[in-house]
Amino acid sequence: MNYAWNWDVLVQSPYLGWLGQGIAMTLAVSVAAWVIALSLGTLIGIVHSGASGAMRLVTGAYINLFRNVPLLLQMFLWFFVVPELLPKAAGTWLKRELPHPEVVTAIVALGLFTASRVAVQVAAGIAAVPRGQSMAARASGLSTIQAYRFVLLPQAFRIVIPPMTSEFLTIFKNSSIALTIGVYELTAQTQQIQSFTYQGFEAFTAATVVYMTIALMVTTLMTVIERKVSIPGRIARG
Amino acid sequence: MIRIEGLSKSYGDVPVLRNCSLDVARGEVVVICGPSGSGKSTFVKCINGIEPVQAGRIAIDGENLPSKPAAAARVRARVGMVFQHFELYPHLTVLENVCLAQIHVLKRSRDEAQEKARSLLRRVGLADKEASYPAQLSGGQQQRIAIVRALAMDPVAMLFDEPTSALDPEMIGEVLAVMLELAREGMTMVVVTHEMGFAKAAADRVVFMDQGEIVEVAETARFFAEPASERARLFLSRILTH
Amino acid sequence: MIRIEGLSKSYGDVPVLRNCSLDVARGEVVVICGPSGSGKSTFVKCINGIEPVQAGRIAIDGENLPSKPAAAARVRARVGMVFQHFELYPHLTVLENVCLAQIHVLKRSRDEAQEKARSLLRRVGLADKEASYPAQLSGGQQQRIAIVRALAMDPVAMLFDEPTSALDPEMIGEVLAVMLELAREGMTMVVVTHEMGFAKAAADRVVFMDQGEIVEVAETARFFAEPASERARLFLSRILTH
Amino acid sequence: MSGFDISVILDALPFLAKGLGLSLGLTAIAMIGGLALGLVIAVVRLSRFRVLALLAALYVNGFRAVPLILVIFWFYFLVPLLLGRPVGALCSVLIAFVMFEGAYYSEIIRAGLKSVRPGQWQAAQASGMTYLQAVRLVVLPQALRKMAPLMVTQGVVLFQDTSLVYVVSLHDFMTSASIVANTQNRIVELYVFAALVYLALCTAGSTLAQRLSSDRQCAH
Amino acid sequence: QATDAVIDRIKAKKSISIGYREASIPFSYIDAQGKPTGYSTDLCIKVAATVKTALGLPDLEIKWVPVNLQNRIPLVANGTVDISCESAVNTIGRQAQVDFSSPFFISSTRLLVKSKFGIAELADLKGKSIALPINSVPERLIKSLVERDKLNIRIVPVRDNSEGFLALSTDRVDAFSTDDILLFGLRSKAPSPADYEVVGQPLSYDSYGFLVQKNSTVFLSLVNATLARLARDGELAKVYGTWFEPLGVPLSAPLATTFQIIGIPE
Ligand SMILES: Nc1ncnc2c1ncn2[C@@H]1O[C@H](COP(=O)(O)OP(=O)(O)OP(=O)(O)O)[C@@H](O)[C@H]1O
Ligand SMILES: Nc1ncnc2c1ncn2[C@@H]1O[C@H](COP(=O)(O)OP(=O)(O)OP(=O)(O)O)[C@@H](O)[C@H]1O
Ligand SMILES: [Mg+2]
Ligand SMILES: [Mg+2]
Repeated sequence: MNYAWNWDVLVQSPYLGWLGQGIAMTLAVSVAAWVIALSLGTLIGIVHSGASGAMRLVTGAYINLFRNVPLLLQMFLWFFVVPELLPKAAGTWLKRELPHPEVVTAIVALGLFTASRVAVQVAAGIAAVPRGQSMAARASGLSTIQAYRFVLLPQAFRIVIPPMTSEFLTIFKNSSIALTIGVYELTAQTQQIQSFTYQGFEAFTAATVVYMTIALMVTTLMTVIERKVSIPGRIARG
Repeated sequence: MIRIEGLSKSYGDVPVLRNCSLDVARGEVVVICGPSGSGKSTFVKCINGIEPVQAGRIAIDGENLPSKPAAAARVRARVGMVFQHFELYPHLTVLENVCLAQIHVLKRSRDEAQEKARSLLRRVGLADKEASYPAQLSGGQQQRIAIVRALAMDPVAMLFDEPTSALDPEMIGEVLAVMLELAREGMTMVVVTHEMGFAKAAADRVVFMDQGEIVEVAETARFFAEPASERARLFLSRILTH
Repeated sequence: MIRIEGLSKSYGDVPVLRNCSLDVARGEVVVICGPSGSGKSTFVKCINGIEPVQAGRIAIDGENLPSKPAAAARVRARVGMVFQHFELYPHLTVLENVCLAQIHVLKRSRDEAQEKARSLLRRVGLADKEASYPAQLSGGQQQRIAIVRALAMDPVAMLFDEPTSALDPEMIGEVLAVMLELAREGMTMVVVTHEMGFAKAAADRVVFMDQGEIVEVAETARFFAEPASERARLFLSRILTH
Repeated sequence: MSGFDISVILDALPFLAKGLGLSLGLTAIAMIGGLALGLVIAVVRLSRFRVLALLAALYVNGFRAVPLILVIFWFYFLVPLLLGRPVGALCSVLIAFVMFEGAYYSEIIRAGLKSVRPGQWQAAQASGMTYLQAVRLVVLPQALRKMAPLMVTQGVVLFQDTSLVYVVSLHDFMTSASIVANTQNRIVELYVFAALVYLALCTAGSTLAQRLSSDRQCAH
Repeated sequence: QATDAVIDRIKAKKSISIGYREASIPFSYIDAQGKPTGYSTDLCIKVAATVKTALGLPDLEIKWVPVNLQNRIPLVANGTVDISCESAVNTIGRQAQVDFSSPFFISSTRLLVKSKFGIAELADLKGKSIALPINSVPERLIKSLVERDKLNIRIVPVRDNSEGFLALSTDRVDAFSTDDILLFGLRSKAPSPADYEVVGQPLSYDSYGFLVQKNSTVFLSLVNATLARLARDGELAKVYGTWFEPLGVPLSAPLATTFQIIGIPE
């Protein structure tokens, strides 16, 4: 119909630069959030799998709370509501002194959100290690921490690689939601290019290609890791 | 050596062990048999405290099994345990499997642990497998490694839970041979098994369990010749006729 | 009855069966034995076409096993198969398990199928279990139901792949009894098993396999008295001594 | 932050309820459509037809690589361009959701089908069933029980994702809340309220999923 | 009479698709019943009436299609929407994809600030921060001014106007800038309007037009003829009054002149 295709916009200045900045921001936000998600999520997952009583209640509450509110809303709440609930000085610092508050907020919100999902996967991974393994570890006198460190976690880690791959992919995709609090990541830059040039489809195409490339690279990377750590003699899971 | 008094345990409201008592002397070999679900596995797991008990007392080598987990671990390390499905650590090599608890529980140096491991592996004829991973070995080989792993801790007694029932028939022999040798050397052993051939050859006494109770404890020869209880007789007839 | 000629099969480049040939006459009982991994399971699976083969011909009751999946399914329904792990359908009751293929493959009416199922269940002494789910039954009961499920299809022959090796020792007897009765009634049977007692009692011939080859086919008495091949001798000595 | 004003929410309740209705309806349709599509894709992927299986794999991995928001954009803007005639926002979003969820559900179903032991396939085959009969009568009923919790979990994610339809100006619950927030200039009240509603509904869903998965564990 | 794509479509479907916004107050928004309403939509209903008579379609239906900042141009370009009736500023860039009707409103970019901080102009914000709607004309404008004059003002992008106001009211920023008419609307809805002020020189003059598909000259001339007629008989000023007097924004001199210009008989 009446759409004037013009692929040149993608390589023109400043749009090419915007795309580049968008990709860089997407990568930076995602990777930083992944660091939070992985460390916090693993910790919560381990505690959740082993603990009972109050600790398990706390980790369970964390998982439920963060999984059951849309990320879009969480970003907003972290950005606008949380500073108002803090003591005035801290709130003001968050709002006015913190460099790049929107980026930091996005990373924290995305990290905490994804941590709840990682925790679920880690707990499931530990549960998937056959029960006999922890019995064998305890039978030989290993303490609970030693059993986790030397026996359960190394096996759970291998079990958890495939679901972690998809969580890692999801974090890239979810970083697009940071645009709602003003982070100029890839999707936001795409929209900006569209609103400047009205060549929306070209920009969408570029973004789609970039996301697919990221996905391909992440999948390849994780496959390599999976192969590296696979246990000799075991048939890799198809 | 091992003294168990009035052991009772239930999962929820289902009683699994009812008031079980048993004394095992130093160097004695005791075989436990009985129908499936009679509580044999639970019983041996309680002996070294992997399963918590609701009532009763267990003493190993004169030392009461403490109820605190950390203290129990120390006692537990003195009793070796071999499981039906071997439970070797699949992500570690054979040598690492045998050394892990030596290093982290007994605090042996790596060299010392490895030396111990190698000498035991040689004894069971698996010296050349130390760098293999469990999944690269046959079932019989895996079970022999599991026995080595337990022996490396210098246990005062060994517990076996159906060590051959997950094995292919041709591999049962090689594992039983290792167990027989251990028995001859005077190791204190409690063995849950259906291999009546092993029981006849190595056991001093046979314990027959049914529905969570120790129904009968008898000298091996007596047990096979004329079991005292009706239930044991029925069990033996079923298991020996085919 | 069953004629197998020059069967060869490999997974990838690993050959699993090499040029295997075997004739089974109507009413004959053949036992297949051999070390683990020798290809016994693969061989019986090929017989009724569950596993595709790379070379060779299989004829059941004079009819060649077609290579097209749909046509093969028709022939397959005429051969009953019983697996090591029973493979009852866990989501269906005993009665539904036995009726499923009757209704959907043989297109019998529900009433007809249930009548057939009930009469066979009565024969193996499990008439009262028709409404139970597999998980509520013991291993021996499950395996007898699996046999009934195969028999309900009015098979011209039955294949068994280690039907007792996943059973607790006390339950092996009840399954072997059912199989013995079948053999006496003249059912054509091919049985992979390590139960040499069953072989001696019921088999007309024994097939010994090793490394994907049929090493020896002999009359039962001859096979146990003086196996022709060294490998069979070694195997028998390992399996019979403990 | 000047005083939390509940009355704004009460006044807007009918409007918000309509939005919630759309979100739930969209979730339901996308789940049903996604499941049907996912089932087809999963069965194709596990079948013997190499080329079809490869195409199905491409489809799944393609959709799983891009953010849903981009998929919605594509369907909304590009489909009319390709068809040469406009399609409604709701229609295009439904197509986008079903295609997108189909990719995710197919992975869940595929894992479920694969988790059924090979012996069950063989037993079904051995009794003369065809591939499709084996899937329908033996494997799928077992797989469905295993998959139920994951499907509900995915449904919860999907319900949260319906908030993205704001990009095509449909009034789902989230969008309705932000419209009220904008017209009344009462953004904090409405977003906190929205978060609580999501939390309640999704927790109910997650609890159901947990119940399903623990039921399954008891059954064996 | 020559024909074009939009006219063909309207004739074929016997309906006209009008794009509206959810919260572009008072131009195009939905009322408590969820029905589109506002200054722009009122004008478009009159356009639809003109189309009805001109094409001789007595049963012409109006189909309302919701649009937003991101999708309104593609939707007009791909024909989902026949005419987008809201608050789109006429820019040269946009003219590459769509055509604009005659202007029906003129706004300028100004600043909304808290009265007590005494900010009067953009230059007063040096070392401070300002919220701007993401991907908007004002955002581009202020960014270029900040760069040109090296003003050292921190820019906080926000998703929509109420978030901009929230950022201002919670002291996250010291000013929020967008079209002044929107700023007046925000101020009037504030809990205490007296705390806020719309200040500063107009930084731009932006004329609003309806969006129609490119090269649909027949349809566009029907739209413009409608506006011209309304301007001539004073109807346009009356409609303006009903929507803007309550906000305290009377017809400005430049807009009055504009109405005179578009009302000149052809
Ligand atoms: N974790 C558990 N929770 C609940 N019940 C259990 C658990 N473990 C075992 N049981 C039950 O306790 C009883 C005894 O089990 P146990 O495994 O000790 O029997 P067993 O004699 O070793 O049988 P087998 O010969 O089959 O190994 C059984 O009825 C079993 O169902
Ligand atoms: N799906 C498969 N893919 C690759 N190799 C296989 C597969 N199934 C079996 N094999 C290999 O084929 C060989 C024969 O296997 P098969 O199961 O037929 O042996 P078996 O004689 O039945 O052994 P067992 O007594 O352990 O059941 C083995 O080496 C096995 O590893
Ligand atoms: Mg047991
Ligand atoms: Mg086999």
